[in-house]
Amino acid sequence: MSKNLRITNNNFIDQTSRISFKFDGKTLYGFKGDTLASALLANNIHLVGRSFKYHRPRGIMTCGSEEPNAILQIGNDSSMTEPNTRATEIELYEGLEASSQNCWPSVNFDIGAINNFFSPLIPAAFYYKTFMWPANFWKLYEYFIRKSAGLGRSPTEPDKDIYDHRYLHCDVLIVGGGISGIMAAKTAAKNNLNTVLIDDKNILGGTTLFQQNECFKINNSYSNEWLKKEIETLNSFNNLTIKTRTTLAAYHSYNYLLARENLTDHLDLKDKKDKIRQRLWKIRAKKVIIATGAMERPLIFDNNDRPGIFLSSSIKKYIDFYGVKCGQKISLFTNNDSAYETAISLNNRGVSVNSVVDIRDKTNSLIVKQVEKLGIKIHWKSSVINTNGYKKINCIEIMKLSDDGTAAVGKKINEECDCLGISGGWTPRVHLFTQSGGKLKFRDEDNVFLPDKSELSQISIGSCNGDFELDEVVKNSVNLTNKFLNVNNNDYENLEIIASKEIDKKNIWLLPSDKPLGKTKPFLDFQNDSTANDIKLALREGFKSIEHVKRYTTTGMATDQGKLSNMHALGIIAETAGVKMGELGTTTFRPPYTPLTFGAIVGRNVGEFFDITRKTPIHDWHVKNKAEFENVGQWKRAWYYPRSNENMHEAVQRESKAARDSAGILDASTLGKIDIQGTDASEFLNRVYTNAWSKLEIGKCRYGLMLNEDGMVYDDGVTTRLSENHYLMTTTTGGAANVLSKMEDYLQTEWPELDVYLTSVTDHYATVSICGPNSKKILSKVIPNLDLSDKKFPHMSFKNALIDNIKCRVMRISFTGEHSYEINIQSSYGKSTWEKCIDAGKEFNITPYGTETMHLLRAEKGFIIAGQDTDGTMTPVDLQMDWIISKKKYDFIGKRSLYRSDTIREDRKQLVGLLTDDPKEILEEGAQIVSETNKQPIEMLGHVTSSYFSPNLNKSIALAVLKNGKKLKGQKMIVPMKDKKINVTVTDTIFLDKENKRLNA
Amino acid sequence: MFLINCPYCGERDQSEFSAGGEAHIERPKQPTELSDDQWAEFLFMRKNIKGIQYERWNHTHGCRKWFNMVRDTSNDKIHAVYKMGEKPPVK
Amino acid sequence: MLNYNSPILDSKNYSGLKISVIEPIIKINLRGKNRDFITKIGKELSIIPPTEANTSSGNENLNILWLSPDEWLIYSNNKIDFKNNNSLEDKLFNEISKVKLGAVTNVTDHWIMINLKGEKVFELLSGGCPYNFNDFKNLKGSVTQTLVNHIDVIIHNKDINDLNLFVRRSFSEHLWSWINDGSRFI
Amino acid sequence: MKKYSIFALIKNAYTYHENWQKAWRDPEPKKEYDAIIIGGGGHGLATAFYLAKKHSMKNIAVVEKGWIGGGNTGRNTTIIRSNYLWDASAGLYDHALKIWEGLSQELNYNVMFSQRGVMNLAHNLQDVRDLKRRTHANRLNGIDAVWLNTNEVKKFCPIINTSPNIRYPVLGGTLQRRAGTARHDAVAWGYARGADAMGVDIIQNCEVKGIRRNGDRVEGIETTKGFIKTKKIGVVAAGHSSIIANMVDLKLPLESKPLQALVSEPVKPIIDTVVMSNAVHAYVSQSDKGELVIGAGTDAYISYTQRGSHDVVEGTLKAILELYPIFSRMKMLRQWGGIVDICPDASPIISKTHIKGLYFNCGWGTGGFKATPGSGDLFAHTIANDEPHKLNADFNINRFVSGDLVDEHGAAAVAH
Repeated sequence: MSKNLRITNNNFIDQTSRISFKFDGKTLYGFKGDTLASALLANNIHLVGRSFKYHRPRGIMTCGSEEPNAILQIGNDSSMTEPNTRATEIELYEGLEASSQNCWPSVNFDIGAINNFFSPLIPAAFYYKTFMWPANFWKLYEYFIRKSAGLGRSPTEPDKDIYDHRYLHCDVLIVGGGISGIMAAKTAAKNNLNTVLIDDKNILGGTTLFQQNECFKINNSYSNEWLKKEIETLNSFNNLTIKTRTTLAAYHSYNYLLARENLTDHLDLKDKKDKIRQRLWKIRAKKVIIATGAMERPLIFDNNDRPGIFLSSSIKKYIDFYGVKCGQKISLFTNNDSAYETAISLNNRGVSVNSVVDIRDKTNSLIVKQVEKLGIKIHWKSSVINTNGYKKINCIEIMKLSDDGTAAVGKKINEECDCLGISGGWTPRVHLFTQSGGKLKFRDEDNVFLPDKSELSQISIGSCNGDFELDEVVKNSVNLTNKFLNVNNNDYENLEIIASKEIDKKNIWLLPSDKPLGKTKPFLDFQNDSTANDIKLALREGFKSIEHVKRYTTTGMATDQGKLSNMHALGIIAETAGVKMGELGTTTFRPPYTPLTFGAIVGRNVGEFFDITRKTPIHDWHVKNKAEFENVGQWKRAWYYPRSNENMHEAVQRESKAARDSAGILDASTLGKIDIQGTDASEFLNRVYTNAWSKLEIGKCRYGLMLNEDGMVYDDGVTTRLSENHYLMTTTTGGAANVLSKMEDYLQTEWPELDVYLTSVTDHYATVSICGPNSKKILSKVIPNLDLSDKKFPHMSFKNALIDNIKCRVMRISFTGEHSYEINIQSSYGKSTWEKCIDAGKEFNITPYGTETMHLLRAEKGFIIAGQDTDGTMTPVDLQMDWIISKKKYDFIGKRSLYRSDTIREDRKQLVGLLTDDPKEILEEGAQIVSETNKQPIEMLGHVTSSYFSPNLNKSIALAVLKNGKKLKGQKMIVPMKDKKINVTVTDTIFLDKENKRLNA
Repeated sequence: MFLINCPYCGERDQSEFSAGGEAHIERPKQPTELSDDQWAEFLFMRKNIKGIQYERWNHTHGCRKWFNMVRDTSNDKIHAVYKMGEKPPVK
Repeated sequence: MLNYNSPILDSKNYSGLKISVIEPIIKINLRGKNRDFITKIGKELSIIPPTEANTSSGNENLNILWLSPDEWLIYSNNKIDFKNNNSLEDKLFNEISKVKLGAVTNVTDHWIMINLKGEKVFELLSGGCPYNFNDFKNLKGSVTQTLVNHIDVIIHNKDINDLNLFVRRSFSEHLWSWINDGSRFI
Repeated sequence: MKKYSIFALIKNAYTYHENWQKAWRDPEPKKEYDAIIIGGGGHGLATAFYLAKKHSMKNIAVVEKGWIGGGNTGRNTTIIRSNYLWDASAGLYDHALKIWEGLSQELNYNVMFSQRGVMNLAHNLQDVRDLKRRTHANRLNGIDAVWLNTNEVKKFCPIINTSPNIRYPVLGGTLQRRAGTARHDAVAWGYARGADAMGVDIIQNCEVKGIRRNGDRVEGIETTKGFIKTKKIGVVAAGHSSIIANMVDLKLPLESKPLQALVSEPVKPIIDTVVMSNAVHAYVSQSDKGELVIGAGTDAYISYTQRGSHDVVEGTLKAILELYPIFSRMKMLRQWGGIVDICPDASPIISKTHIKGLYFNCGWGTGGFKATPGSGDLFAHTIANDEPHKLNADFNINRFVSGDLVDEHGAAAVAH
């Protein structure tokens, strides 16, 4: 702060609390209340970055979210560093470390600046026209292009910060806490509406907050003083929520809005830990009031990008709010009255203003007169045509404008300065309005797009609605708000307002130069380095639509999303093409309004909460017994239970053998279970399954196959008839939700006449499945009073039973081909029942087995797994399950599709078994099957769907789908692998116990 | 995110619902009588309207009821909801 | 002997929030469409199932929550011992399902009931629930089915800042963990 | 057409780039054309280009409602690959990939086809089976896809979180090295410039309002610029295909749904390949400019608004952070939506119709960009000969009647 750039009497900066921070490794100091930008400026640091393409030196240009140049890397920690952060938005905190981006070795000496000398060679979109030779060199070119592109660096370690979400429902949401927003908030709150006011700054008040100027008074007070009192009154409302440091990021249809609240970004480094960094508010508002204000426009002239060139209103904010002088000898360049406010502020603070260059012929508004009174020189009907100074502006060149404004004429005046404020008028922030689907209209008089029609319940008030004069802002905001909320707040009637009114307007999108256009660099998009010349080049080359020009020149596609450049791009296009600006349309403003952290969008849905984890009632036992788990949908299922040093193969071999030799036990609780009741339950099953159900006896179970309407297998499972009108259906684990939803769909929409009720009971029951030759003995120990004789309790039947006085259902069904039982008991007793079975089975070496063994055992029997052996292209006939298609039923879901010309072909891919010639060779699931490998192209006939080494058969077995497979039994085929060919023979799908003797063993 | 007025539960966030495609495509009562072409018409062919569309929605995470909606697919504006079996409101 | 097991055992206290699992209690799903069904339930339980959406009815023993025009959830206020008590399910099954008036399904262990109490309950839920509680919170007895952290739940507004939340058992540990995680930030 | 090259750039630098030729003309429609392509996206422009180049049909027009390349061409995440499961798809997409490999030179326009490899990750056992199945099929079809185990995945793209402790650990993946990305705008502009140079009229801001037909054949199109006569109409209108079809009472097996994508702010190179994950639904690459390009999923409802729901974006970024937790502090710069026309079997239609002279090229769903050159070439063949090329014969409309679908859900479901 050597140069004494800080004003001492200031209300907003706490000059008693000094904050140290680092910029490019150098330790500097600022105060509480500073932004990084204001602190840098107070340290006389202007050069903060290099531009994207030409690596030109760039300085801080604005004081808000539209900043194109001062985007810095914050933090050095590999997990917490943040690229592309706007110095104008980040509040200074103790420990902040910032560094320049896109320059090497340093921002002061950047090798990449050599690009500036090549700039004639690399106009907009040059890359489409070159780098094509030699053809295979693009990779190399691209390597260098990529290296030089990009801005900051991504973190390389996981983020340690926490993010959060909140839903918020309110009557009225007001976006923007400037004078309009504050009046609207008070109006809404006073009328008992549940109101939320958000603002992206750390305090409310907008620009009026520091507007202390004789030309702008309300009820005889400076406008800032009047507003301050208004803000104080807001505290009295319980129904008003105020959120500062909260940026409205996206405005979606149905008044669904996303706002990001910054909670720790402003805190000292040591205070940030273990707190939520940012919170995303998901807001559903009945009504939305947009009061987002306006942005100042730059002016477009040769070399308008040098460090030290600011938007004039930013210079005003730096001096009035932050107490920082952007320079000692400041020149201003304008086409409207705003720069005069800056001149007065500077003058009041003792900063000398060289002159105001104004493109207008002359104007006599109150504020201009006041500036004249102060003795500040005004160059009327003049333009800055060039600037000088490499790393900081040191001089401007001024010339008179011709009458039509297209040429610079007369003598060139050089004016020394260390700062230039430019003002090209104001652009209402209509971004949110258009994001929400609103249509814009164009006001010719001052070249602004304004909110027009919207389908949503919303209004825009204040300068974002095109009101730029204080009296109009107040009057119109109040009226619009009252009308919109259908209330009558008369607090703001009869306010006495003094406001300097702008009388004359003039606009030139591209200011003339004394040089040919081709030799100038009038920047439009500062960050992407696109100039007015680039726009004109695009137009010459036939790119007409604004979207084409934007994409061809990349104007408006930088991290500021064209906030500063869009209007001028449109203006220059319209001017060049000779069309009216209003007719040209705008580009679409897409969300987010300002870049939104991924972490905030994701919230707490990371790590453990990335996705739901579902667990069975027996889960803890599996964990305790060292099971490995498989993800099946959201479920965790026990996959296998390795003992000591067993690998998966060894464990599965042991489990599989035990299940067939003596007894195995499986947790089948994840299967979908649907309780079906109603007088038409049987008819319903007839329609959803391929087979017939009406004649199923009470107490019996039946396997069913469900198709999609396109005839392809969808799901399968066993359904049990519990009583006349009562069934329990089981589905696959992954299919449970979809099957229920599909059946509800048919019931409610196609067959409402059926008296059927479906209720999911998946979670109510734990399912313990015990199988193997000793399963009966084990069950008889668990449920001693149940008659387990084949006669009383045959295969495919069920019994109600009690275990320790708890009701359960026991099904004698088998997915392994072994004699087996499934006990369905309410989940609270699932684990205990399981343990009881394990205890009872100890003497029979009962072995818990997981899904892998289950898959192996069923494959030995040729049972399919929907989703593994089927892939949405298999019909029941393809699966060689013709028997399950009822010939008698008139209709069922998918039936008609089975008779289409392609589905009835006999040479479709069909399910078969495969045996490798070498019984030790295990096929890879997914491997393709061919009949010969010598002919090109190789015709693929099918693929392996399931493959295992069967310990019970002591050979490898596989299921596969094979073209015309039914007729190819006994034939030799080849499974060609990358490094070898495996010879196989086509077989039946059932490898073990074809006669089903084991079921009753 | 739409705000959908479930005819049974009232206004709810879109995330509670799932979309079920074009409405009023009745499943043929006698599919076996249909030619392959006619069956394909039912199975796959859709109007895919840009403009006012009648469509099915399910309040999946609420009352689990299916209902119909009239929505303009060109701007996503929902014009009406009505229960299954009820007559669609006239355009 | 079979032992009772709940996936969540403890209860937790946070500032402005107490969460606890209240089990075992009975839960029964009711389905029915016609007036006879309603009358019969009313007679059997001395509580009329509510026909107004998003509401409930009840007495000191039982609550009936509206789930859809033809679906209700009954739950008991008091903990019970399953080994000696299946009477309610049996009674209703016999009086409703058996006589074709509708459907009665025992869903006791399909759901886990978590009680959320304290002035911060709605703030907690707003962390992952899109439902608008503004009216709900003032209406004692109101019911909603919605999503919390992408998980289906039924929420019963028992009393001011006193909610019973039902979550499917297999999801319950996950939701419990999420609630506890969220409680750090309210 | 004046050739683009570094020498042309140097030469033009002397005249401040004042003398570049227009990339394409801006003609008024003629009264009649030999063929009209409806839709000036990549596929439509490529069709016109190949009609002119390979089938000597120079009197043709491309009519575009808005501006060329403004639909899905300019809204996609530019992934190009050909590792599809079925022979028909592999044939189609690899045909396209082969054209991509020489496209910049063919068009004399740098489309920046960057063969940085595409990886598809497996997160569960069925994923592993499906991806291995595809890899085997690819190998036998001459497509360069290989299976990588988890360590190899990590080695190829070190920033992926391959910890076994994440919710859905990476169990392996496939890699196609010839696959990659390209510059989407350049594809549309390059084809437009090439077609224009051969005489094709590219007519922008011209909306088709109707199709005039005489009995079972087409006669021309009614447009906002008047009636234009033609005997052959190729419709390449993507999300708007059904609207054109409805003009001749044709129903298509299509639904048009919102598909969203987003980019981050640009950063220095951090990921130098394309990674796709079906199960965890995240796919990401980095553009030459440095932006992370991230594709989100489709919404389930029909919409022509070019917007989708926020939940989809949130779900996608959630998956991105699961696989790349280092990106948590990156910022979303821009999000947008396209309208994708989806077929029930997730495969396209490149087909004649029962109306003579009317051809449809649609149903590309979420993954049409990669096929652009091949699609244009084959559609041009189909239009010129009134018969499909053998590579697109399976992609006829009639497959929805016969049931002979090309079901690529496994390979394409959310994949793009």
